Amino acid sequence: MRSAPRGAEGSALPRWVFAPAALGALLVVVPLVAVVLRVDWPDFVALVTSESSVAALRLSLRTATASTVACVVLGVPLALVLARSSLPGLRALRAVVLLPLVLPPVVGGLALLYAVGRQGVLGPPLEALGIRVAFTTAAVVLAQTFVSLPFLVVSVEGALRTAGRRYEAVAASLGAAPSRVLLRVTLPLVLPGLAAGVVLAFARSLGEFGATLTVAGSLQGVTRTLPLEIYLQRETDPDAAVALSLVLVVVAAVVVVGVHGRRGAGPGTR
Amino acid sequence: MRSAPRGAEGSALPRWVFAPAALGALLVVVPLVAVVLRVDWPDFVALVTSESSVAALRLSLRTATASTVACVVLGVPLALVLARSSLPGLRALRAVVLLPLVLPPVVGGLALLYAVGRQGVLGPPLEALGIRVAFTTAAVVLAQTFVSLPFLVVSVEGALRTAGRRYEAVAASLGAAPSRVLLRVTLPLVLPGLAAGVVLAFARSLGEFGATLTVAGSLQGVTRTLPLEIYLQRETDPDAAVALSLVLVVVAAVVVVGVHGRRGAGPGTR
Amino acid sequence: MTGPGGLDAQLRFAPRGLVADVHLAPGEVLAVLGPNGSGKSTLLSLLAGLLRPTGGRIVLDGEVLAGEDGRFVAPHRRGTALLAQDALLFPHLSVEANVAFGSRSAGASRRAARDVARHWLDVTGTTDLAHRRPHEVSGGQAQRVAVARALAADPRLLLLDEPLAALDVGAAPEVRRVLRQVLRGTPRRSAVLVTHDLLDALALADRVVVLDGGRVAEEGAVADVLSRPRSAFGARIAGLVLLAGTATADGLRTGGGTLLAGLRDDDCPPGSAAVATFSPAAVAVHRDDPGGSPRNRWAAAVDELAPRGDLVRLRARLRPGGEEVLADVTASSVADLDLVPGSPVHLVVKATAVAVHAVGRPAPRAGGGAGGTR
Amino acid sequence: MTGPGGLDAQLRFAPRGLVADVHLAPGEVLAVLGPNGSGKSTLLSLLAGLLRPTGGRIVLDGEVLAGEDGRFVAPHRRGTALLAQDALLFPHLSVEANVAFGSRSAGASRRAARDVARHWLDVTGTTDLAHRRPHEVSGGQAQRVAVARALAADPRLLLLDEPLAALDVGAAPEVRRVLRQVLRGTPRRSAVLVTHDLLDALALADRVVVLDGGRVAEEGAVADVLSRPRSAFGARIAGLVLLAGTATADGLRTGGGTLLAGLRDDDCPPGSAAVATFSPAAVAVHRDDPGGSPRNRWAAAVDELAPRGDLVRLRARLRPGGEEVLADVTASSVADLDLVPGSPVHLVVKATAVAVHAVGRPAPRAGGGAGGTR
Repeated sequence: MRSAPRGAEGSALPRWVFAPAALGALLVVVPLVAVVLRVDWPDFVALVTSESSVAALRLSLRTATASTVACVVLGVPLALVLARSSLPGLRALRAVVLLPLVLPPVVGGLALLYAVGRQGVLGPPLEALGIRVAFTTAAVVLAQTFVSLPFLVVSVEGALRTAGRRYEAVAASLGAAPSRVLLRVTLPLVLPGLAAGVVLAFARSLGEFGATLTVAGSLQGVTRTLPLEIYLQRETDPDAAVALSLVLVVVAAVVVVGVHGRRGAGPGTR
Repeated sequence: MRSAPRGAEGSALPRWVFAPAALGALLVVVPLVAVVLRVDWPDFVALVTSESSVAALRLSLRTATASTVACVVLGVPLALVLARSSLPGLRALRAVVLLPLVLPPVVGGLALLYAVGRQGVLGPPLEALGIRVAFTTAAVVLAQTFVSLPFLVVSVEGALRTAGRRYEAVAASLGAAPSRVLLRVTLPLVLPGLAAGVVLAFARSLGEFGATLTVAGSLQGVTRTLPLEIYLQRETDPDAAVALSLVLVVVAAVVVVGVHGRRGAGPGTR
Repeated sequence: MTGPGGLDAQLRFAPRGLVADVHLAPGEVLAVLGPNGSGKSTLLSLLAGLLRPTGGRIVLDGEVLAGEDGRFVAPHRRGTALLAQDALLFPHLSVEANVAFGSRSAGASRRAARDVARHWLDVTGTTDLAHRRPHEVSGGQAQRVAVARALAADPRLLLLDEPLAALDVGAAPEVRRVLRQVLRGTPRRSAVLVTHDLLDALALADRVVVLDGGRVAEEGAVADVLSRPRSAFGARIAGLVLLAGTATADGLRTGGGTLLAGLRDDDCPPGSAAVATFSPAAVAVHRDDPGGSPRNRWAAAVDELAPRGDLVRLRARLRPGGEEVLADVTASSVADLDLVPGSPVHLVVKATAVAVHAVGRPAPRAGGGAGGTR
Repeated sequence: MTGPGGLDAQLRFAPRGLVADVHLAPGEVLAVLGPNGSGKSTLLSLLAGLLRPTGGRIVLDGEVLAGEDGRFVAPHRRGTALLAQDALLFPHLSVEANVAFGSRSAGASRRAARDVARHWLDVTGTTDLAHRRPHEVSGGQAQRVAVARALAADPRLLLLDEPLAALDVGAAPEVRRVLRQVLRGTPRRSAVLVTHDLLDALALADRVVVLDGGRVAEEGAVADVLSRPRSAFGARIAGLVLLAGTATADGLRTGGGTLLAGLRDDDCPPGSAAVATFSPAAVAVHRDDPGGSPRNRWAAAVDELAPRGDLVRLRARLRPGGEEVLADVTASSVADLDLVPGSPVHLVVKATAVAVHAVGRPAPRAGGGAGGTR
């Protein structure tokens, strides 16, 4: 805006605003500081590399990676359909895809259980094929994919809308068939949005707790991911829980700075 | 765009894209359908109004309301500071405030426990004042506020940036002091963003599970909110769990349509 | 590069009320002019296949691209390369890879596509930029690369959508020169050029179609339409005042009864329907009746003053006829005369500055569109 | 409404290189013209208190609003109401509540504020809109309401930031009329008007300051600057060609040696530094030397052709002097003469169309700014 440029003094905030803002910041900062203070630094490495910790860490990384891949494979096409097609019912489809964003994970997990559990809708047919999903590692991946999918779809759809259709129209007019347009023009254009979506989906998968616990239980090495391990160890081995928590806090911090931090470049950037 | 207007055929999607997209949609739809199929309709009202269900429902509504109010009181000033001030360290502040968005809730709960628990950083001083937080209803509200705050801050900050400072500059030039500008101009302008943030924060609070379980436990009528009740009843009384799940699915659907549904108004809207 | 046949299109798109027939001989360049919302961009989108027509047919070099039988050739099979207002170079590809994109899409080998790309980079004077990324070149350079990219796809028809509109004043002439060279050079290229810019039409096109409200308001050789507009919009884009009426022995009498002295065409006998045109710059504005020799001296009232570049355009209504006349005066004259809306003025135009010509169907061309004044 | 004193401002803002002194007598309207980036908006922001100056001082009606001692009066205590390009009516308040906003902010009762609002709605002819929401009024109406809102705050100084730039052609004249009435009526209002529009400056301002690169390039009465610009930018906004050199008996000799015949001012003796100005519209363009009486006949080469509205502006370089001269010709002339960049042409200007006047400090005013040609 021309009459209120950057560095403007005009729209100064009333001073009293800073008090609740500081309180809000403390609400987040104090617990994080508390974690850091509680870390048993001399034993940190040993705690993080204990057998059960490593098992949980490896399981978490494996399942989060798998569910992120599943999110990309399913979510990018969904985002393309939402942003580029003109099917009827698109509005309903968008609502359905975004639902897990606000659905309590426990409810999501229960819904998955009723879908693929032994007594679920798809349970008997899957059983007939010799496939068991509930309370296996596959259930962990399923739960994580369910809750993480909307993060990827929202990121990619936003990027697709921002990129617009103009490059695609030009590419088609130059003779590129739809698949070539998609792979050589559309996807490269939305790569930053896709990357942000991948990071967010991975982070959400890594932290999944409620849905995983409900549909997959807590079996060491099979379904006990890092958040479950932390939850279980908080009483039996608090030091291990703290150490593992710190690992996840650092991961979260890296993700936030990577995905949202660019916003902070200047007051005018968005 | 002028050369690829709405209804354009040019940038048609390759057909194969629709297959994974359909699979992705099914991933969400099938579990939801499974829940609906499992509902014991004749007993639905009785199940939802059982003593423990009503206790959990009431507790969830009370705590979610309280934490949403806390989010508004703390989050709006935070959003104002992030969007309108030019303090040093704003980028770090934004990262901190957004951290709970990607931090696993269990870790958040544990961090809160180390902050306000009996052996936490603030535990002894609070104890000296006769205040106990951990494993009380206050802990539930604290956990819900911790995880919901970023939703409110992101919504309001986005609305503030979209609204810009121009109206505020004009209001100041007309003689309005900063507090009057804030209350009579800024806040009314960002009301839609604030409303969206309130709905999202309420939904996130309502579904909170991991952090609540960790910092508040599961005491009927005190800390056992609806998601905890559903988790506990899924084995003892599956019909009650399903019925309560459906209630939360409906709440989630209303929230999604209310906050994100407008996006679907047309392919050109964002 | 175009075979015999050229373009023969009846363009129909009901949602925007477009009903326009467009014909193009092989190697011809057609400029499409018209106000915003007149259907210029819809016309291009229909030719490119970005919109599905609601009727009519499009035939290019004998091939039916779209027809009433529901036939619709997808954009990538049409050979109608699009050059938009923004260069829209694919940001993740080098300049050379951008130019090679069309050949690669057509299945050419990497090597063959590179050779084609180098040829067109050379033609457009952008060889030095081959290995740069699009964000490393200027706006004018990017648009020249976009020209190269469009031509490297070897299109049967080039579609140019205001190709110079987004360029700054310094960059436009060079891009215009490159376009002139590739369109007007040997071999000539068939192209449809949507523009709002007279200079582009003059420099690049053989013929011009004026669209208004989705219909063809006027059609003809560029210089004809500019110097002798027959439609109100044609006059507007030519920057002329147009008054319609009946030819008289020494000029024209308007419907409102105003008499204009002017130079009458031979094909326009007294009594026939005619239009008189003159430039707003030829109109002198006085506060008091200047008297003297000029035969066109009218009392008028200022309706509106609007700045146009350095000049002020005065819109005045003649008394008593009520015809609207434009006059361009300098800002200092406006100050000197203290003109505001409502000021009474006297307008003077020399008879030698007024051209009177017949109104009729535009100079016919085989299969020409729905012409005539509107 | 302004007391004795008016505005006395030394405006300094280092990050954008603004060093401009501005003075305003009570009731005077000052137009600030200048190219993009010249500091016009920075100047307004400093006056409004939206930016903290890096030096200088601002004194309004005897009160120091900002000074070198670090004094800085907050925007809401300055009495400098801002009227921006967009009306920026608060969308959640009715039109009447918008106009009453300033009085309410100053502590007036609801009833008193409403009475003030009604007065100004009446003055601006927007009484009928009082109970509408801003989204229910047109752009021109909204801007008139914004004028009412600004005046209802009873400002000591009105700051107008291109108040007509965002309006369409139909709405601008009415808003200009309202502004003229409230600024030039009784009592007169002190105002600073940032604009790029000559017509606004002419209609609304007493004096004009031309900013260029953050400095005052020229200052004076509006009509003086427009008719007799002394700076290159002043000439540009006045739409004139300006050639600098030395006055001769019958005109001017440029640094490059080109001789111009023209009408020389009395205060400009031969041998003194002078500028010659003429309008691009007064320049006739020929392909061949036309011969004949005009004394200003120059060979030149076309550098650039750029459309400007209906005309084509030709930028040509004289031979051998190298001076740049502009000429406005119609598009059809460009077609007839087949002009392209590089074409050799002959330019003709009648001596009576050329004004030669002295270069010096601009007509001094008490405390006038850093003037002179640049």
